[in-house]
Amino acid sequence: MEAEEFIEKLKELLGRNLLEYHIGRRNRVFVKVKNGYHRDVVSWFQEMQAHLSVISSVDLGDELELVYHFEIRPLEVGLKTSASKAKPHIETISDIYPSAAWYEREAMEMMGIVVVNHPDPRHLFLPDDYTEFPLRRY
Amino acid sequence: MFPYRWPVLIRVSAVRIGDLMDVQPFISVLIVPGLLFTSVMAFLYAGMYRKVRARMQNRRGPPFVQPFYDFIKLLSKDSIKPEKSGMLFTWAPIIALASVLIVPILFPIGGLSFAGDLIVVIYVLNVSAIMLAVGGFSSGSPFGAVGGSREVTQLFAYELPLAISMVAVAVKASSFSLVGIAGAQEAGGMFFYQLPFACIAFLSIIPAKIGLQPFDIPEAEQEILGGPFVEYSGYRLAIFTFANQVKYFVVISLAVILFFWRNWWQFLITGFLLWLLFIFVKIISARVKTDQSFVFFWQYMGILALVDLVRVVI
Amino acid sequence: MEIEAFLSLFKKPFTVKYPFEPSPAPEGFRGRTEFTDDCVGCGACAAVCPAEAITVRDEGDTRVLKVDHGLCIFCGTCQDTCPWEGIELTEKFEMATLDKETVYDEVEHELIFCEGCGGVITTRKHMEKIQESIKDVGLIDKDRATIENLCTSCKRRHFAKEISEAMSLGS
Amino acid sequence: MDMVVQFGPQHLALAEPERFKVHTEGEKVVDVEVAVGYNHRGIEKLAERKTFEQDILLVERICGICSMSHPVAFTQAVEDIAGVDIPERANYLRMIIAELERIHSHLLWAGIAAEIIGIETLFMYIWKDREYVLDQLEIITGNRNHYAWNTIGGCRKDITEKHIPPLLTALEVVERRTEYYIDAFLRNRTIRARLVGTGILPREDARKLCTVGPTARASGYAVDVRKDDPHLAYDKVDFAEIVLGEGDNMARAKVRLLEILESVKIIRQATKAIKGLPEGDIAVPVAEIPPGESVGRYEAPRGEVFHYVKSNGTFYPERVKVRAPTYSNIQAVPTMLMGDTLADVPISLASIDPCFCCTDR
Repeated sequence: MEAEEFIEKLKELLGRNLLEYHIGRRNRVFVKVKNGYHRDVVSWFQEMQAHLSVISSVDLGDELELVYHFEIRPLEVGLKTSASKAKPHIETISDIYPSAAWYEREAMEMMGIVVVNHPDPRHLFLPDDYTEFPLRRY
Repeated sequence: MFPYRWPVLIRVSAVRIGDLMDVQPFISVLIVPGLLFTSVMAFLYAGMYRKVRARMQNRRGPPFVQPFYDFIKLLSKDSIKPEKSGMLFTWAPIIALASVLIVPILFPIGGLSFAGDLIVVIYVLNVSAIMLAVGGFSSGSPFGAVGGSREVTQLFAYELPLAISMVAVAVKASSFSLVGIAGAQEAGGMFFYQLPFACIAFLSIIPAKIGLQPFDIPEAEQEILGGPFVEYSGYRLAIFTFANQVKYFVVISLAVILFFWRNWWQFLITGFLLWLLFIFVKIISARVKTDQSFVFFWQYMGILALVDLVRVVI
Repeated sequence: MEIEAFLSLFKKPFTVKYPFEPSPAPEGFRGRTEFTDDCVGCGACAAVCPAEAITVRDEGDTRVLKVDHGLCIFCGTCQDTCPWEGIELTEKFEMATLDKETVYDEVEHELIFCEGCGGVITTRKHMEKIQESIKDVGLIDKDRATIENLCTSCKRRHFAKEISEAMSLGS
Repeated sequence: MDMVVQFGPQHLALAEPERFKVHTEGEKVVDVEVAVGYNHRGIEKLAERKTFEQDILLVERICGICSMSHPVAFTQAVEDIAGVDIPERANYLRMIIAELERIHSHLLWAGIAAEIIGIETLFMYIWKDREYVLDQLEIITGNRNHYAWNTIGGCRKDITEKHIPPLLTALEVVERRTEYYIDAFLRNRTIRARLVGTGILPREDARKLCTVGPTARASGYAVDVRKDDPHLAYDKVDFAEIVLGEGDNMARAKVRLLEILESVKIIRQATKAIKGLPEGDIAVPVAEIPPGESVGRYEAPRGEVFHYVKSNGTFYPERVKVRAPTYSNIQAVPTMLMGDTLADVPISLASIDPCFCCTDR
């Protein structure tokens, strides 16, 4: 499945909620999706047996962003969704991809994103009584 | 040298100071086959073990007397007794060492001997194995407990073929004392070709008895951090390792006496050769699991020993 | 494995008795970082060092460059960056020591000061190298002498004054 | 007797601190709780404080035995952002050192695995032969580990004519010895008794938990970044991707040992290829990094190393996200250990070739 065709399919699936997309070198595709719609995209990926590499968390200043990195051969897709710093609530995808649970736990403790109905929201790397969010920049 | 066959009185004449009183038992307990000789041989065996193992692994290896240095070093270190550990924590190594030291006194190279001393040997070796398990349990750490339980299960595993093969030898030599067995072998030739199956069974038990691969499951360093030894330190650890090293020497020489006996210097040489064989077996085999060792001992070795026992009895 | 184990009993061991027998590092090994005589004290290595192991300090009229081998990660970035091969990674790797002083490698350079404001320009050696590299490029020869020993800010002020005078003369 | 045995932060079988609480009934494992974080050094935060060039050396020191994986992934991500194509020779140079590192890392693992199940001799032999590879690495790059080989836009050093002959002889020795070890692992009965049938990871679980590297390939889940997303010069050399099906400890051992033979083949082809290329043309100057983001992926010895780099136009990265292969493989450990006995726990843990300092960053 080539990048353009993939974007068309996404537009079909999401319509307006596909906020922006960018096709980079070597089949890298970055797609920004409105908060809440990322679960349908992830379940579509799951049907295509995509491989979840990692979930990174980025601090955009006034917003906190989660980037779901999937590998759908031959594409390398970065599915982005963000929430305001005041109310950083993003739905979990650990029921679709079990390995996402740990990545989400890391995002929670490092960036302060609140992942809604996460099975086990304990700290992963940092000590349990550590309250600040080290990876926040602004 | 020591004419072992004749009753104690004659042997005493070879010792001038013996005229005052019967000093022979003190010599055999304290010096020749007793404490001094055994400890020297134990350190030699352990040193050889580490040197040969290193050489076979392309390494230089520590000097031969390294176990002696370790023993002295450990004695100087302070020994920590875990809070949860019982009184047996201190006594287990001491009893283990004591029980293992009794066996060489009965060896037919100038030692004491009496009618059924083979039974004493079996019993005493088991005491030291149980003391290892007791040490593990009383150390209060989960690793010690697991090590202890493994030691006990392994004890049951190899007890069956051990007892059967020993009884086979005793019946063959029609005497339950080591001196008797040695005498029978001297007259009728070594037992290992007359009782091949019992010999194989006995030799396969030795790694389990002294804790060498492939059966050193109780002290599996990688899995349970040395099992019973995990909480020991200082002089307690020194005694325990020394007891273990004495067991190397004792069990190997027991095998030589039961199956390969001709005379006392040939006993020493065969002891070293057999020890080389077991070091070789140790370095080329991995550690098996408890259930595998159980199957190995009860099915294969047990039947082998039984075949020989039946052959001898009929 | 069995045969090899038996045969290696009679072979020489593979291990080297290191402290008693030498075990030299190969040529090109990135070992102890040391300043060479060609160092001019420009401080480029300090700027680029990832571990900030090289410190530059101006004390009085000398500039002291110091490499702290406790921090140094032996990556060779300084060696690659230095335009005059003033710092290099030798093949020495035995750096264990009890004396804290041997953990450093220092070099000192004489500083030259600006006539205008008295501030530090750079080290004398550095200035010589600069002169050497730009002598055929050349400034306008007549001005060379006047601004040769002015620091950058004084030079700027000097040229600004010159230009403003030229403009005021012009108008 | 239901017991909790703690393979605690300090344990002989684990080279690095990580805690596994193993709930057992008798000797059978019932449940495993994994606790990570003992090695967390905040490398991602530190990476935002250093320039791209310095970050390469920082990222190289995340882990001792995969110190070529992180820099390659990181530099490729930055080169994608900068839109730079590095010279052909640089691709080959990076690939040669990467494959040399795969060989010495797999040999390291094989030695540790042998030592954990009790055969110290095999451990000594394997690590003896590993020295040949490490010596070559030391001669070529200047250090046994931490090669400082990459820069943004290419490599910092070159493999000259005189490096190649000793490298090829070392490879011959390694190849002969690896075949001997494969035979030793498969034929020795006591090793088979410990490795076959223990720590089984079914293919379906391997795929669902998105495991990577030899751990996944041994269970039949074919993920290999060298084939899926060809980087460096992997599309110009031919090598086999080793995928087995049993998914037990022996399969993982076989995959790694066979991969060593593949790596030797790759290096031979690469050394032939760089003979034809002009010597010295190893880097392209990169003036500045525009704002943007990209992903660098690399097939490390333990699996896919994943770097997400976001730049903001300055010379300091906005965000560097590092995901080491053990991060996803460690989540498969509980399913692997279920039902095994306590004696199998250390070897099953070691069978994913864990690198906890990579996982915690």
